[in-house]
Amino acid sequence: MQSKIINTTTATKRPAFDWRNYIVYIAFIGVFITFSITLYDYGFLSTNNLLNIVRQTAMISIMAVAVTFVISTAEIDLSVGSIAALSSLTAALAIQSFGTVGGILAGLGTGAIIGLINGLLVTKVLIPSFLVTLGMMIIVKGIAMWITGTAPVPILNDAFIFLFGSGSLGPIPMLFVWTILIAVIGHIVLRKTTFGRQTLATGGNESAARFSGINTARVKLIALVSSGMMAGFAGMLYAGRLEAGRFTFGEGAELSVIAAVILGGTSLFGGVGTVVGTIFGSILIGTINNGLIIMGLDVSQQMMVSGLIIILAVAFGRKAKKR
Amino acid sequence: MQSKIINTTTATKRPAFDWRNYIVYIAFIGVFITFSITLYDYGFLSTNNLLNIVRQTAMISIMAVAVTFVISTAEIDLSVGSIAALSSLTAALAIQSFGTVGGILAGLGTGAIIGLINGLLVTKVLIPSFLVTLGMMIIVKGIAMWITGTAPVPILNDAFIFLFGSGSLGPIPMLFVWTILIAVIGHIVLRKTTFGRQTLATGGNESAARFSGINTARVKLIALVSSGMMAGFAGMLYAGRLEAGRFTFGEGAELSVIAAVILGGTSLFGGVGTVVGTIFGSILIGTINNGLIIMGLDVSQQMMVSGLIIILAVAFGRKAKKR
Amino acid sequence: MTKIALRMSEISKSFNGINVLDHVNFELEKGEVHALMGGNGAGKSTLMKILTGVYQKDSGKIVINDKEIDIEKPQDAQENGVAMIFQEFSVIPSLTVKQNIFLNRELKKSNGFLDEKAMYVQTEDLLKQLNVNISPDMLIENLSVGFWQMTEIAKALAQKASILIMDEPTATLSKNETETLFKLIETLKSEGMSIIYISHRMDEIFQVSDRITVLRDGKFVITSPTAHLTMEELVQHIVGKSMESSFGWKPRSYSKEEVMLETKDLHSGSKVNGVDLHVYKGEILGIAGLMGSGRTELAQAIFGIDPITSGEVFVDCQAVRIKQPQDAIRAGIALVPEDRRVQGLVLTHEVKENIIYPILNKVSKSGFINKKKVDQLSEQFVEKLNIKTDSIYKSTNLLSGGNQQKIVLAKWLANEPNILILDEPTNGVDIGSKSEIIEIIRELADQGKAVIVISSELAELLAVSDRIITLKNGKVTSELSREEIKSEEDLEHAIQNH
Amino acid sequence: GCNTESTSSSEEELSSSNSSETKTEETALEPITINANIDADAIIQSEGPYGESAVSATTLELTVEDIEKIKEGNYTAALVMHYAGNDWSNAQINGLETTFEKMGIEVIAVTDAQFSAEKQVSDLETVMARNPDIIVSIPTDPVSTASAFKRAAEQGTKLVFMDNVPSNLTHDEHYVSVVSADNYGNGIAAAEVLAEELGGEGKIGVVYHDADFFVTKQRTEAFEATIQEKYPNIEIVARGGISGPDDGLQVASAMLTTNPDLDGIFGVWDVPTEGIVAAARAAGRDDLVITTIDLGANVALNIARGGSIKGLGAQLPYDQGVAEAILAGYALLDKETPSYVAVPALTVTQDNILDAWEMVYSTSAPKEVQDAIQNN
Ligand SMILES: Nc1ncnc2c1ncn2[C@@H]1O[C@H](COP(=O)(O)OP(=O)(O)OP(=O)(O)O)[C@@H](O)[C@H]1O
Ligand SMILES: Nc1ncnc2c1ncn2[C@@H]1O[C@H](COP(=O)(O)OP(=O)(O)OP(=O)(O)O)[C@@H](O)[C@H]1O
Ligand SMILES: O[C@@H]1[C@@H](O)[C@H](O)OC[C@H]1O
Ligand SMILES: [Mg+2]
Ligand SMILES: [Mg+2]
Repeated sequence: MQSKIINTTTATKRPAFDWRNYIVYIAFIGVFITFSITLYDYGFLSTNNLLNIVRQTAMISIMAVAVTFVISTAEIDLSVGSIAALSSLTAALAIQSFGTVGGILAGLGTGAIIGLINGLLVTKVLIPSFLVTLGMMIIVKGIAMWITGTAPVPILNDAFIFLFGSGSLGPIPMLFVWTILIAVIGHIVLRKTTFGRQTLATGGNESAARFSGINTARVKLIALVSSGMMAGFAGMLYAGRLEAGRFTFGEGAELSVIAAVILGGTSLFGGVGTVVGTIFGSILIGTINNGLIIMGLDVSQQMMVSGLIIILAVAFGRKAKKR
Repeated sequence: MQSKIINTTTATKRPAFDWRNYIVYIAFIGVFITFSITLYDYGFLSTNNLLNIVRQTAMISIMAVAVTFVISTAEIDLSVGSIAALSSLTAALAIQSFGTVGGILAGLGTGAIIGLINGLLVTKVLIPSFLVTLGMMIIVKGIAMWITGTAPVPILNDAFIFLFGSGSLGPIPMLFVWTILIAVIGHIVLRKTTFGRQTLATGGNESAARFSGINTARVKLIALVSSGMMAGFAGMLYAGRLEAGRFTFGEGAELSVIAAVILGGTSLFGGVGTVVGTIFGSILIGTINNGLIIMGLDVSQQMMVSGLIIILAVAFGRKAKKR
Repeated sequence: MTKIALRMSEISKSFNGINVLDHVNFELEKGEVHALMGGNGAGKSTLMKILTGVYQKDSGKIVINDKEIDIEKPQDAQENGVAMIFQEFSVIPSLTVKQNIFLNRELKKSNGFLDEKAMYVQTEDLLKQLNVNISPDMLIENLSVGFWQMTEIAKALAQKASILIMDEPTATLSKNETETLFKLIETLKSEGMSIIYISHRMDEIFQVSDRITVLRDGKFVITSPTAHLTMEELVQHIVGKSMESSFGWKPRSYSKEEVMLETKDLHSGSKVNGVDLHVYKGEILGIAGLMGSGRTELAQAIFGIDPITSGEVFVDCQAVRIKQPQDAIRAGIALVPEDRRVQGLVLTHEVKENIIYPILNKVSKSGFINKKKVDQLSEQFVEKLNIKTDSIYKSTNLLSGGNQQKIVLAKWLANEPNILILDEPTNGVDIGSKSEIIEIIRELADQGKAVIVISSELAELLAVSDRIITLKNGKVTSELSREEIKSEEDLEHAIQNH
Repeated sequence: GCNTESTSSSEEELSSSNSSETKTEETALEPITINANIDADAIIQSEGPYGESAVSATTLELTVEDIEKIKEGNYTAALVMHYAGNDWSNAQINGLETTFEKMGIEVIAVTDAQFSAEKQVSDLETVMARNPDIIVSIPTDPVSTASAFKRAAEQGTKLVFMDNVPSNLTHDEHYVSVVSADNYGNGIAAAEVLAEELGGEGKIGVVYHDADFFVTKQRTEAFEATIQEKYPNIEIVARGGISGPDDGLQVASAMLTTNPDLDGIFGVWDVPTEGIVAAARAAGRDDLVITTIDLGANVALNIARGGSIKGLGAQLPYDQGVAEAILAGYALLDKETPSYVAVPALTVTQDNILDAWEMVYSTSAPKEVQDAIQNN
């Protein structure tokens, strides 16, 4: 037919900027400024307190970076808290016999192996990850209680404690160094590599991703193994910071981790993920907790206010989006 | 028209029976028989012990029935445990001033109001239900701690205690009566009514449901209100059974509830739901816990075994299904 | 070197014991466009999915470039140079156009990281070739289905495959984009690419294909050069018996007195900018327009999906406030939506469940569903629309595309609306059923309903409409009575000009 | 104390292995008492649930005849714990199990309610399916577990409680006895050590348990009362509530942020106190003086190494367990039982840590602790 009647088909040229996608940053800035003003006299802004926030959120942040990948593939990992507990113990035990390196290998290895089991059950046996990791959370917690009969295992190795606990690089606490390191790696992997793309595609529409030749099972497996391994890493940080392994470490952490991830803007239904958002989600929660404690609220008041802030933070942002 | 040309096989054939869809029942029967044999001498099969199982699972079962609807619409409710705690307290306090009826109204009302707030935040403010109900879980827990300064409130009202606690109808404990009643209502609503179909359609494909004229916001709102109200009801049962209201009741129940629902065969991604499955999921978990305690396992062993059973139960069933 | 690019021989496949492909043979020459034809559920998509590794064959042989190969997963197909434009999209809504086009074949910089710039530039080029002017950074989920389709096409093209399968690529495209695509196909052909082309639009087949293979009920019927077949012969092969086409328009009579639906200065979002239209009782109004002209948005505004920002809707001369679909349904309006998979069906649910969603109130009494009524009704519609399914209990995601479309139609026919709006109602429906559907639409109008048909297939629009309006930028640009339109070109000009 | 027989555990082992050569099953029976090294004359500060004054656990004894008689009964016992995940619980369970074994009583179940009252009631009901003769338990919450315990008592099971009694249950009618540490005394001990370390002046913080929990309340009360009454120059400038053992770190960190000049902190029990130690470390406050209650393994190590924790008031959970078992024996023999029995408080500092450990756990201190003391 006559080529002149063929017009171009146009849609909006550029994706519009939507501040609602940045709600976690806005909420963080809002909360931070509020506390800086109201709690100035209480030392909220002191270097030490700011470092406290960073230190206190390090474990959640690091687990949350890996869980961002898991959730981006539309799966979930509820076992991270238990893994952290068990890894703190295996690391502490290994340190006694094999020193620092042994401790590190044991901590990470424990996490990676459990993550691998999770991953295989999800991708090969096709059990929903919610059930796999819920079951695993219970099993691993049981193992953590069992291996030392609930007794804590002290850590006396200074190198380990320096690296994963109280050490600092110049003025920067090691815990912060680790957080930044993991966050940067996570961000780059998710945004700049094929694997990141494959992760988002798998979560966005698994069958379409498979049609495109993506090995979605492999993607999920890797995400779950990483998440196990990062939980193991967090376990080492708990251990380093409190100079002991203990089965209660990380208790309930899975909910904080998922909250940080979702608050950051990753979709629980997969396909959309952001590591930077996750880190801010985690720090937002940590800052709220810190500020409210400094304010001198008792536990019940802290809970009421922090729950409210979380809901409000998102309420302001979500008007447009459905999920 | 030419119906013979394009061969329409409109046989009323039912889809092939797939035992994998019935895994929760199979798992329950398997576990039950195993315990009946191995724990026969320990009184596992005694009437009293069987009633124990039913009594102990009543609250989880009842909350899980309502949460089945919530999850069927592809939403989630993490606040049920906290609501149960708060309702146990409001019911206990109301009983002191207004007697049984006041207690019931306070218990159910507390749940319904919180459920309504959840529902409005999800359907009007469009915040993901995970975040809304996570925030609400924290807030409500804070309120529950705050209203009595963490002190328990004893209940001395015999009628209330009979109805919601230790009473029985002939040989049947009231807790069992309630469970059956709620389960039957839930089952009928989900399977036989338009609301049930609307629920599943909303979860299966929200936009298609909307295009079919289904008020999906209303469906979700009702599901979340019911779930709040049933959590309030569970709170009354905790209160009746333990003859007190207390802020720790229902702690962590949300995970057991969701586990029961998913184990029963409801899809975490919405569109597929079964109340009967949910009840069996709840009773399966309760039976496992009961049997392992009778067996004399310590907590760590209980955890390892029960986690394993949950995973295995599903592993056997899921080969075919993706989610 | 032979000139055969692909040979599939004696391919069989069954699902749950039901035979879907029965010893099918198919052969593709290098540089040819080979049309694969057949009724809905004939097995076309299944055959192609076997070729691309989505499904595995039960038996048979696949030879590509003289080498027998095993295709077990999509990667295997890709490695053998096979790419496919899927009937149900394989784009990821949460990713951008660019990310989708380069999915799993991302360009990388020397340091191993993604080369976003290069991908952006190449995407722009590709889109330019396709005459599509959208930003490579747009999220798919924010685009209308037409753009999904264009992205899907661009994605397949970018693979530089030697065998390209197009499964109903034009189903959501209007004439404009279709022409662009055909030009592109010519170019690709001349570069030696072999193309398998699936479509239910007969005119396209004759325009674009070199040879045709027909399947019927999972069985091979014939392979023949296109030039050796007439339209009638082809239809006969597809449906299995000779059949007169209902594509000829027959004047219908209806009184132009009772206006059943009217809009005045209707605005909605940025796509509907002051639409005045009216439909008479017993009339079929066609709406034509380019992709993006706002047809879908207009329909969605009337039906209460998109909020009406200003203007009014009248039903039977009464102003009605439509804020959500329920309001529209109460006013007797029904909409058969454009995108069956997203808007039309709960894919994981059964046929009968989907059919009753809009009529839950009619099949229930005080809230309780009458199961018998549901079964009867669904059986009735499965029969009436010739829906090919094992049973009314079959999950709709297991049906062929055309049969899914028929269920969406059935949903709304079952509701017995007074005013029926059909947005691309025959999208993916086979030639036999298409005439049946046109027949059904006419019957409905004869019964005194008002019908609006939106279609990008002009032949169909001309066959069914009593009057046609054209839309551009959300405004009515012309109104033509059917008698005024002498040919498709007339309509084409009405759409393009103004 | 005039009990001369039972001394160290190694001796016990010796004698039992000797006798096992002659008699196959029945090892030479000895009377059962709590650790003889415990000061029988120590004053007990705490009062019982009904305000009754305490009978010292050192006065309890099962004679050889008693034991033989009990053995004939083939009794069973169940331990229904509120929480079984800390050194305190483990030691107590250990004391109970060891003593019950000597009494020929089979422990058929040990449950852990993980601080949940409803789980404890369920556990109790489940355990009752096996009709144990004895239940030793610590109620998670006195109010909401009361009716379940009452039902168990009515079924004829002998109830012995730790620390705390369900409300409205009465001695003799419902329960045998309640055995507790001298929590009040321990609170005083923690206050004394802290005050001494600070030289009687300074600013301190209190990390308390923000929950309606009997024993933790008692300690905090005792600690604060002692400081206020005895040490006018020590000022409690900060109080922070924790809801669980993992909150110590955060609460202490905040405390040090708002009060950089803090000299000491009291932690309500050992596990959250480990968090206080970590907080001090992070704040670079190695000079902070910390005291607490309960001799957990980690705090013991910290004390031994001369860390921030300078001392604590220890319970004697192992011997509390022994006392509970003896009291259960009394009940089976229809002997009269005191309604409230307490084990004296024990002040622990670096000076006596090795002995204290043996006293608390009836085993020698872990190797790290011993090494740390030796290296000093
Ligand atoms: N002028 C325009 N500016 C920006 N975007 C446009 C414009 N015109 C069309 N679009 C794009 O096209 C889409 C509109 O398509 P719409 O559904 O309104 O048209 P339609 O006539 O139904 O076409 P089709 O259904 O064939 O896509 C919008 O989502 C938008 O992305
Ligand atoms: N996964 C599956 N499970 C069961 N049946 C299936 C499955 N996939 C396809 N079918 C059935 O196979 C038959 C052929 O379907 P197919 O999609 O190949 O048809 P088609 O020729 O592409 O039709 P259309 O023109 O409507 O797209 C249909 O009856 C369909 O219901
Ligand atoms: O005394 C106990 C306390 O020390 C422990 O840590 O928690 C439970 C208490 O009963
Ligand atoms: Mg098809
Ligand atoms: Mg359209």
